[in-house]
Amino acid sequence: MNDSDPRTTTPLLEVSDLKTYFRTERGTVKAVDGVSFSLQRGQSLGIVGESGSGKTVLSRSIMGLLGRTNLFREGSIKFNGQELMGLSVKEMRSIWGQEMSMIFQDPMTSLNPVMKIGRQIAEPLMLHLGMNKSEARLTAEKLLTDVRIPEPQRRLNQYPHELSGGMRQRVMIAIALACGPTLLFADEPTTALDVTVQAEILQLINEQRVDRNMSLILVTHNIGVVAGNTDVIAVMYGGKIVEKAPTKTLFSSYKMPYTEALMRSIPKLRQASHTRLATIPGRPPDMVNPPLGCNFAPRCAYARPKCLVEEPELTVTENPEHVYACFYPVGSPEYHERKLELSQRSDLLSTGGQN
Amino acid sequence: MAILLLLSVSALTFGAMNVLGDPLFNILGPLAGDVNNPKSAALIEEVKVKYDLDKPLPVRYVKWLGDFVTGDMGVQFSTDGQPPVSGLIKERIPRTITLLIMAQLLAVMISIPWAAITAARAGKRSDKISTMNSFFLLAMPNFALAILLKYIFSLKLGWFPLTYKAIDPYFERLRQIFLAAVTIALPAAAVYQRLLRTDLITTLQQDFILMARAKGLSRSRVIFRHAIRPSMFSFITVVGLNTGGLIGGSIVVETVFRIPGIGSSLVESVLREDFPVVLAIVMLIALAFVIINVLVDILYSIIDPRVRR
Amino acid sequence: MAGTGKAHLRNSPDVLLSVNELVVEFPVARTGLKVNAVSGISFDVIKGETLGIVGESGCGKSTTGRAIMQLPAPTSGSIDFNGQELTTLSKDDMRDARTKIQMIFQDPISSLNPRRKVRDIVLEPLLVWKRGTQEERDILVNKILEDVGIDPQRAAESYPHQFSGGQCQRISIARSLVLDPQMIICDEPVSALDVSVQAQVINLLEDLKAKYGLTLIFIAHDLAVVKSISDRVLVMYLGKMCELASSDDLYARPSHPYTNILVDSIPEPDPEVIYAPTAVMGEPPSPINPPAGCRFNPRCPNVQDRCRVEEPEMREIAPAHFVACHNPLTY
Amino acid sequence: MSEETIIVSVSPDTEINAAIRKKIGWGFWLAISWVIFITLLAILAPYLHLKDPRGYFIDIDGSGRPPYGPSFEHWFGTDKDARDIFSRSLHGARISLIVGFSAITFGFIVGGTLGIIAGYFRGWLDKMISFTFIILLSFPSLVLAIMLTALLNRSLFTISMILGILSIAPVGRLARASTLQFSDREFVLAARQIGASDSRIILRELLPNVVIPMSALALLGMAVAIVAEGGLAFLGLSVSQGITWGSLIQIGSDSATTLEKAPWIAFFPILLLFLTVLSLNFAGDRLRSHLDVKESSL
Repeated sequence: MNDSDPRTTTPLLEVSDLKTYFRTERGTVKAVDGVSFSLQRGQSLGIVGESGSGKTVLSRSIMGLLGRTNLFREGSIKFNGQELMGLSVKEMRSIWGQEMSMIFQDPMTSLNPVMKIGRQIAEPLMLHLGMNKSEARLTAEKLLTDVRIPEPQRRLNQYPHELSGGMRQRVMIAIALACGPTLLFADEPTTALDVTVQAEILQLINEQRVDRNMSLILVTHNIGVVAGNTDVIAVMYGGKIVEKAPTKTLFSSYKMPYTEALMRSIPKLRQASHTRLATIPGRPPDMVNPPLGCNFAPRCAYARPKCLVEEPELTVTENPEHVYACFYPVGSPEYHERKLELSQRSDLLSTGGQN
Repeated sequence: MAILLLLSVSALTFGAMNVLGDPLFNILGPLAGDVNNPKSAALIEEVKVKYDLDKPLPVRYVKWLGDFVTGDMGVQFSTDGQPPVSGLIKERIPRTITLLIMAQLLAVMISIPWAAITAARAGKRSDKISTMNSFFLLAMPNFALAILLKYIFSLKLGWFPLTYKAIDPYFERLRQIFLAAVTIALPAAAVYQRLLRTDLITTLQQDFILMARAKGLSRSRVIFRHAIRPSMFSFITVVGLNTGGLIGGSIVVETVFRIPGIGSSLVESVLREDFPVVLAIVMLIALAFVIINVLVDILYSIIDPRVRR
Repeated sequence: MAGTGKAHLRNSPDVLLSVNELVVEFPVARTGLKVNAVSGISFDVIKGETLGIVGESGCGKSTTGRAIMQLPAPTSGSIDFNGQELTTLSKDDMRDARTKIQMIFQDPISSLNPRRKVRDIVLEPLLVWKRGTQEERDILVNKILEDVGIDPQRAAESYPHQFSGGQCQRISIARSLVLDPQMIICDEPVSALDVSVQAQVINLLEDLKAKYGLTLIFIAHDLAVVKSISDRVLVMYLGKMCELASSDDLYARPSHPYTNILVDSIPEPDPEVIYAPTAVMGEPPSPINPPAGCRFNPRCPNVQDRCRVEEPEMREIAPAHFVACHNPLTY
Repeated sequence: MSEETIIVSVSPDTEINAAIRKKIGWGFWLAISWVIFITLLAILAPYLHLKDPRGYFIDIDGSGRPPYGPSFEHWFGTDKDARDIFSRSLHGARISLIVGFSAITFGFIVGGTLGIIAGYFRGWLDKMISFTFIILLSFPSLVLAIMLTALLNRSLFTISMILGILSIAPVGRLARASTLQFSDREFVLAARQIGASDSRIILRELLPNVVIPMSALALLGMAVAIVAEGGLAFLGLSVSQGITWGSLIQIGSDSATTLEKAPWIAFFPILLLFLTVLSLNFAGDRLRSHLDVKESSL
C-alpha cells in the first residue's frame, strides 16, 4: 500500500457490497442491500430511484452519517485507498467537510435558522483549516461570490429566513465547498426549488465541480436532472443498483426493463400532448419483506418464473462500463418474444371491445 | 391587548368576589341578616358606608382599582387593629418571591443538562430510566412531595430547619426556603426536561444538524451550538407559563413548611373569609402572571431571529 | 408579458366555464398588507376540453382553482359556470353548484379523512345529497371504485393510510366522480407521486375524462406533465397571465420570454438534448409588493422601458395563440 | 459518552417511516388495570365489609395509645383517633375519583365545544372564545380554584364544577389548535366541495379527528383534577363533608410530631394517590404517543 501512491492508481471511491439495514419493530428494513460501484476522481455519478429505493440511505451510509442505533452496516467503502468502514465517528470527522461534503434537499431546513449565515460558513473553515475569525470571514465572503450571491458582505450577517430558497441553496453549496472537498454528495439538491431556479443551481454545481476537480454524487428521483449533469448513472430499485452505465449509453441502450419502464413513464415535452404514457403496475417492494427473486419481477411485464425465485447478478455488457441485473434484458430473445405476445394481446383486447 | 387583559381579569375577580360572595356577611357574620334589629341595622348601615358597600358595583370597582394601583389595598375585614392589607403583603411578598426565584432557577439549572444528556441518548436505557424518574416526579402531588421531603430531610436527617422564623438569621431562613424551593423545583424540572428533551430530539433530526455533522463538527459543538438554541423557544414559553404552576405550588408548600408568604396568607384569609386580603392577593398574582406572560412574549421575539422584525 | 386582458376569451355556445377578471387577495396577518395572489385573470373552458394551468410556486395557479370553487370566494371578478354566476350565489345554491364542479388536491393523503373507511369516504357525497336508494348507491360506488382501479371489497374495510399515495389519489378521484360532475379541477394531482405512479394517474384521468365526458382544469408546476394531458395551456406568473395556446403550439413556439425560460429550464430526460437554460435573473418577487408594469420585467432578458410602466394585455399573435407581452419572441 | 449517540433521522424513505409504528405496550394495560381496580374498590367500598371509616377502634387491652401502626387488624394502621386508615383511604378514593371524573367531563364538554367552534368558524367568534380562554389562563389554576371555593359552598358538585372550569381553557385551546390544524387539511376542503354542511363537517370530519387524540388528554386531565382536588382538600378547602385523600394526608401531616411518630397516616393515602396519578399519567402519555405516531405515519 505504501510504495505506490494510491491517489493515482485507485479510484477516488470504491464501494463494494455495501449493506445498510435498519432494525425496526416491523422487522429489518433492507434499505441498501449489496451495492458496489466505483467513482473516479473528477467524475460525476447520478443515482436515480423512486422513493424507497434506498438512494438517500446509500449516500448517507457512504458518508457514515447515519445514527448507529438499530443500524446494521456491512461491506467496504474505500475512499482514497482508505477503508472507511469501521472508522470511529471521531476519525470520520476529519473527512467530513474536508474530504467529503453534502448538500441536502431542503434548503429551508438544512441551515440553522438561528445562526447567521457568515458563522455557518466560517465554522468548518475555522475548525478544519485553522483559520482565525477574520480570515474565515474573508474566505466566506469569497465563497459567497463564487456561488454568485449578490452583496456577499451584507448576506454574511443575515439569517437564513431572510433569503429566498435559491439563495439558501447557494449558501449550502458554499458551506459544502468551503474546505475544498474532493467528493461532493448532492441529495436531491433541486427538488424543493422552482424549475427556473433549479436550472441555475444545477449549472452552479456542475461549474464548481469542474473548477475544483471534484467528484460528484448526485442523488435524485428526476431522470431529467441527471441526464445533462452526470457522466455515469446508476439506477436503484429496492435497495440495489439494477443498472449502471455512462449517461449516454444508459439512455440509448438501457438493458433493465425497469429502466425502460421508468424512461417511458415520464411525460416528455417533445412528445405530442395526449401521448399515452407507459405505466408500471403495482408499487415498489416492501423492503422488510422483499420479493424472493428479482425485486422488480412482481411488476415486470417481462418476468418469467425464474425471475420470481432467483436473484439476477450484475452482468457486464459489451461495454465494460455498462452493467445491469436482469435475466432477460431489453434486446434478449425472451424479451422480444414476450413483447410480441403483449402487443398481440393488447390488439386482441382492443378489437374485442374491452376497455 | 395586555392592558385589556389586565382590566378584564381585575374586573372579573372584583365582580366575582362581590357578586358571588357577600362582603357584608363576611364583615358582620350572622348580624348581617339581622335587619329587623335596629341596633344591627344601624351597624349594617355604618359598615356599608365605611366599606363603600352602598354604592353600585362599577363605582366600587373603579374606586377600588384607583386605590389598588396607588398601593392602597384596603383594610383587613376580620380583625380590627391589624395593619392594612398592603402592609401584610409588603411584609410577606419578599419570602414568596425568593422562594419562586429559587425554585425557578433550580428547575432550569437541573433541566437543561438533564435534557441535553437524555436527548443525546434517546431510546437508550439511561434515557428510559430518566423518563421513568420524571414520571414518578410528575405523579407526586406537590403537597405529598413536600411532606415526603420534610419527613426525610427535616425530621429524619435534620438537615433543614422545621419552621421559618422571621427572627432567624438570614441564612437559616434561606435554608428553610431552600427545601421548599426544591419541592417546587423537582416536578417543574421534570416538566421542563421532558419538553426540552422532545424538542431537542426533534431538532437533532433536522437536516441542519445533519449538515452540521457533515461539516465535521464535534458532538458537543453540534448539541450546544446548533441544537440547543433552536430548541429553546417552547422551553422559554413553558418556563414562563409555568410560573403560574409554581405560584400554585408555593401556596401548598408554604403551608407545609410553614413559611409565612403570600400563598399561605391566601389560604389563611380564605379560611378566615377575609375578603380584601383574598381579593388583593388573587389580583396581585393574576396581574403578575399576565405581566410575566407578556415579558415571555417579548423575550421570545428577542431570541428567535425569525420572529424578530 | 404577465398581464391582463380578455382577447383570448371565446364566444362559443360550448363554453362551460368562463372566468372574468378574477382577483384574489389575502390579508397578511397584523401588517395591513395584502398578498396579490391572483390579479385579474380571465379564461374559458369549453365542454370536453382540458385546460392546463402552469406556473412556479406562488404564481396563483392553485388559488385560481380554489377561487372557482369559492373556497374562499374571490375578491372580485366573475365566474360563469354553465350560465350560472358563481360569485353571487347564496350559500345553499353554491353548495348545489359545487356538486357539478369537483376538485382533486395535491396531497392524496391529506385529502382523505384518516379516521374514515375508504368506501365511506367515496359514499359520503351521495349521503350528503341523499341521492338514490341504499342499493343504488352501493352499485354506483362499487362501479366507480372499480373504474379507478380500487377493489371495493378492500375499500370497505380499510382506512386511507393502508393505501399507497397513488391509490389514495385514485380514491380522491373516485370521490369526485360519484356526484357525476361536469368539470373536475385537478390541483397538482400528481406532484406528490413517484414517476411510475404519476403515469398511472395521468392515464387514468385521460380514460375517465373520455368515459364520463368530463371537462378538466389541470393545475401543475411541471410543464411536461401539463403539456401531456392538456389541450390548451395557460402560463401564469405572479398572479397574471403570460401566454395561452394549444399545448403543442406553446411548446413548439413559446412567445412569452417567461414561457421560453420555463420550457428551457426543464431538464429533459435525454442526454442528447443539450441542457443550456436561458439565464433568468433572480427569483420571483414577493406577491405582496409586485413590480409595476409587466410583472415579469425585473427578471426578463428582453426587458424594455415600456415593460416597466405599461402592463401588457393578452393579444392574439397567431390563430388561437395568445400572449401578454410587448415584444413577443415568435411570430 | 461515545460519539455515535447523536441520533439523526433515517427517514428519507417512507417505507422506513411506516415501519416505526409503535405498539402501545403492556405498561399501558398495567396502568389502566390499576385505575380500574382502584375505581372498583372505591365504588364497592360500602359493600366490602370494611371497617367503619368513622369508627374508633381504640385497643383497650393493648398498652399503647393510638395511633397504631400497620397490623393484621389495621392494614394501613390507624390515625390518632384510632380510625382505620385502610377503610378511610378506600372511602376517600370515592370523592377524589368522582371529582376527577366529573371535572374533566365538564371541561371536555364545555372546553371542547368552544374550542372546536372557535377553530372551525374562526373570525370574531374565535377571537372572543380565545380571549375567554386567555382570561381563564391568567389565573394560576390553584389560585382560581381557591378563590372560587372561598366564594361558593364546598359541596361535591361545586368542587367538581370549579375544577371543571379550570380545565375549560387548556382543553379548549387544544381542541381549537387541532381543529385549526385539521381544517387546513384538504379532506375538510374536499368535504366542503361536495357540498357538506358546516354541522356535518364538524361532526363527521373534524370531531373524530379531534376527539381521538384528545382522549389521551382526558386521562392526563383527570390526573390533574385529582391532584388539584387533593391540594384543595389538603388546604382544607375541598368538599366540606366526607373524606378525601387530600384531607387524610393533611391529618397525617398537620404536626411535625404526627408525621415523625406515625408517618403511615399520611404515607398510605399518599401512596394510593401517587399510584393512581402515576397510572393515569402513564396511560395518558402512552396513549398520546401511540396516537401521535399513528398520526404522523398517515
